[in-house]
Amino acid sequence: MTDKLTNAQIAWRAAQDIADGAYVNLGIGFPEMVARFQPPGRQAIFHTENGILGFGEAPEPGAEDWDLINAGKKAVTLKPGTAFFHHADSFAMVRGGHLDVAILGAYQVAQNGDLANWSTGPKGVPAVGGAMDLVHGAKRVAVITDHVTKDGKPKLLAACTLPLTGVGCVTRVYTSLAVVDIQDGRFVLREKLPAISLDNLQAVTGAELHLDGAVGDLVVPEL
Amino acid sequence: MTDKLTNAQIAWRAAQDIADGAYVNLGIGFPEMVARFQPPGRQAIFHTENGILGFGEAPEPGAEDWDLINAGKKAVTLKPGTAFFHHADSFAMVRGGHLDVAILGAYQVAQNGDLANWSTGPKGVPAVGGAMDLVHGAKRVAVITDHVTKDGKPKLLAACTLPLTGVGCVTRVYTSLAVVDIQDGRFVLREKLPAISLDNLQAVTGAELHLDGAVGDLVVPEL
Amino acid sequence: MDKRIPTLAQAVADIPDGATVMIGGFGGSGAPIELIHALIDRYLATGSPKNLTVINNNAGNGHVGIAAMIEQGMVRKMICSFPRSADPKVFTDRYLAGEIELELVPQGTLAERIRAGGAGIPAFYTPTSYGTDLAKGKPVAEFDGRSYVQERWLKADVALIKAELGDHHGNLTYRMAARNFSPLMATAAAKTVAQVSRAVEPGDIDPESVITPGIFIGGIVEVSDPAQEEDLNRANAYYPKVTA
Amino acid sequence: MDKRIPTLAQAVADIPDGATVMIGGFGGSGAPIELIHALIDRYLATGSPKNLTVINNNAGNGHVGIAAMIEQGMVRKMICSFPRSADPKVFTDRYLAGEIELELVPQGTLAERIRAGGAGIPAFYTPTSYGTDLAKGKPVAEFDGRSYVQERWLKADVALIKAELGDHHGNLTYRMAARNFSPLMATAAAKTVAQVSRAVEPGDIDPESVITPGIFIGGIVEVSDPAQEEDLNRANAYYPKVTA
Repeated sequence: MTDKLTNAQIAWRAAQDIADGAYVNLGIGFPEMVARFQPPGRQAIFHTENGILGFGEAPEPGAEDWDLINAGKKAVTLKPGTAFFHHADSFAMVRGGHLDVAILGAYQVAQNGDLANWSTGPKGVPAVGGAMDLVHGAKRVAVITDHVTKDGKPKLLAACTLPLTGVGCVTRVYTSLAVVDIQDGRFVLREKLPAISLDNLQAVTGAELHLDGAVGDLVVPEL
Repeated sequence: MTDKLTNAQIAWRAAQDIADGAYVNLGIGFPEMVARFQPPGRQAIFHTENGILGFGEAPEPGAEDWDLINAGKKAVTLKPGTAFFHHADSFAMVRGGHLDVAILGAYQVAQNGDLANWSTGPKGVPAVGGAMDLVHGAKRVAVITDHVTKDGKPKLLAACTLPLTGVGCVTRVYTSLAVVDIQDGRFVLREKLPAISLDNLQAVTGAELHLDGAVGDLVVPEL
Repeated sequence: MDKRIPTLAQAVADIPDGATVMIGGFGGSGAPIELIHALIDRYLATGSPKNLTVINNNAGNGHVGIAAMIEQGMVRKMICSFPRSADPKVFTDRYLAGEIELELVPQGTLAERIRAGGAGIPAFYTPTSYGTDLAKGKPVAEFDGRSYVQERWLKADVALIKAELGDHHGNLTYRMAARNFSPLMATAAAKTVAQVSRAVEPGDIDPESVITPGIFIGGIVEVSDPAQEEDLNRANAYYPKVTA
Repeated sequence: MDKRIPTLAQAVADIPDGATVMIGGFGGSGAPIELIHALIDRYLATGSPKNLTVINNNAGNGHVGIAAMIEQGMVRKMICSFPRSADPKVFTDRYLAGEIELELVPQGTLAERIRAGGAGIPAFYTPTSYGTDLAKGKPVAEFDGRSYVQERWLKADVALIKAELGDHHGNLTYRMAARNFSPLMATAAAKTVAQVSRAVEPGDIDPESVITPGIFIGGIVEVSDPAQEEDLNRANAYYPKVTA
């Protein structure tokens, strides 16, 4: 039995919750992977902060057009129905609540929905990009993340200790071990890997996992 | 000698102060007439609140396209270099100070630059349109008006008595008798009709006319 | 994804009593006459929707479009900048009789409040109306030595707009000055329905020329050869048609 | 009316020391490389302009464009949302050495502040950054039970942008996602100069497709076949060219 999902598997799981026709923004890096796993028969429309709605996958290497990039500065392609717009209109879509889902990475998520994903502290060059806008814009803000940090510390916490990206903004967390909703200031466990016991899951989680009905099995394909 | 300019002559005089290449908004009604009198060799670009920059004159009767109208809902025409935009962008041009000149009508103008041109009091249906935006947008806000009301009362006053359109916004007034600047809270007389004496002009003006150098002759063609 | 709605009746079927409805157009240019008349048909058949708050630059002209809505008694309140024009007799009579409410907003402020509603900006400061009756009761603040009025966003339950091309994703173009408030209203309503002169396939509109991206559009309904309010009024048209 | 400027050198001739300069582009897309390099040429020849405040989403990459401006020591301060990316070594080194100032602004707030500057809106409220370190010291207010941060407009002395078509009146179109901040910056600077891939006659751009109306443009300079920052960096380019 799998004892930990790969990033691709976490992304796959998150993709299952995206409805046909949803308008979706995927954060730079790992979250971009979610686009690959749209269930058959569903077509989400992807938004990127730098002014494109409805773009397609990456082009073949060598076929890049560097005026046609996503927020991660990676080349993308056109699809029928694409629209271009400027940055103020792009963030009007975000801040105005027009996106159905935003999926972001996280350093830490707190049980009240606070998110920390832009700064690990005062060292180095700070950079925030569009994350602080995205967490206040989409109807649903989800996080995909390893359940713990590289050195095994919980990322799901009673309260964030790193600088916040947004207050009370996250509603669901897809981790390498579980699917956790944030409701009324509490973590509510929805799914967990069959391989991990509830006690062991709680032990690597920094705040109490509440139950609200049955906990489903987190089952994903080999990826 | 002319003892009072016609509306066309007032409009002509105002048009002489519009530089080549200026971006200009003309208020609904009488101010629209200014466009007819651009001096030879100069070409102003006209803006209308409802989203056109660079439109041309009225079409022949019968050739109107009712999607191509100005803020007064009169049909206009396209010219090379016209641009269309929505209302928020249109008023960004206004409020953002991008227009060189706005020329408006007036019920009353005060010596501190206050303008009253939208309401004659609580009776009837109030309507304001874009006037309150225009008076705060253009680099230069000028008024064209009869020097007095229909019953002979001054329109240039120490203080407006009608509801204000804007505070301290007008910088020049072109009347049927004179050209008056507003500087440091005072009316400064720049030009007057040769036919009227300074005393008689002062008698139909509701606040002191100050002099700052020579007063020019207000000379306009027959129109 | 296909946002086409087969009929005008379906396009306006779910607007409830008491709704706030933004209606595109500046005078007659951009007025979605067919959508408005479909809404009147529904009201005449069912008694709903009534008690509407309508947001439009004007307050209707003649006896068609918004004027006809007012004439039928569907409208409780107008939010507009210029309810006075060539023939707004219907509104004027109701207003002077105290039968309809009016919130008068400077035109640029009206546009900006709608944009703010769509862009998630709950309030902003503008120089417009400072020191005037229309600023009464509103917070003022000074920035860099100049005084400004605080204005709030405007949102709506529904926006009814008129566009030129609309693809199945809801991407829209407009026709000349018929654009006016419609791209803003499309962003500020919970649901926006656009009547389009031509419904086209995704890809038929140049992505550079899309004015309203489909994310803002709930549905499109094709109305080829739409009526112009100005033409109707010049022909003294009434809606519904007065029969002898 | 003819807003064409014959040479890049003339296009950047009047930017003074200490100026605030908005520069279009998101990463390399839309970066007006030739205008920036003309400004560097002027600095190398005359020692001006220096002590610039540069507003751009990023802080340059590699050793061309904004990175080259920083490398030459022309920039006192950056206002941007994301100064960290693939190879922003030049900025990073200067920043960590305390030789350049940084004002970090969330990307949507940066865009909206620039739009506000162009639209005459001195301040607005946004949910973005509420409760975070980036809101420290800023006024907050509650609207409809939710908390918001007050942000101020951003204006500049000059904007340097890259467009696709530009007519002699200054009407512009852009190319795909190279549009990004440029239409906003064009409105918020006292003077905007656009390098255009093709200068055309008034009337050659469909009035429906104009993205930046000419009222916002001070001058256009034609740069056909402009460089892409991304291509330059993949070729390890330096500006000015390093000679052996």
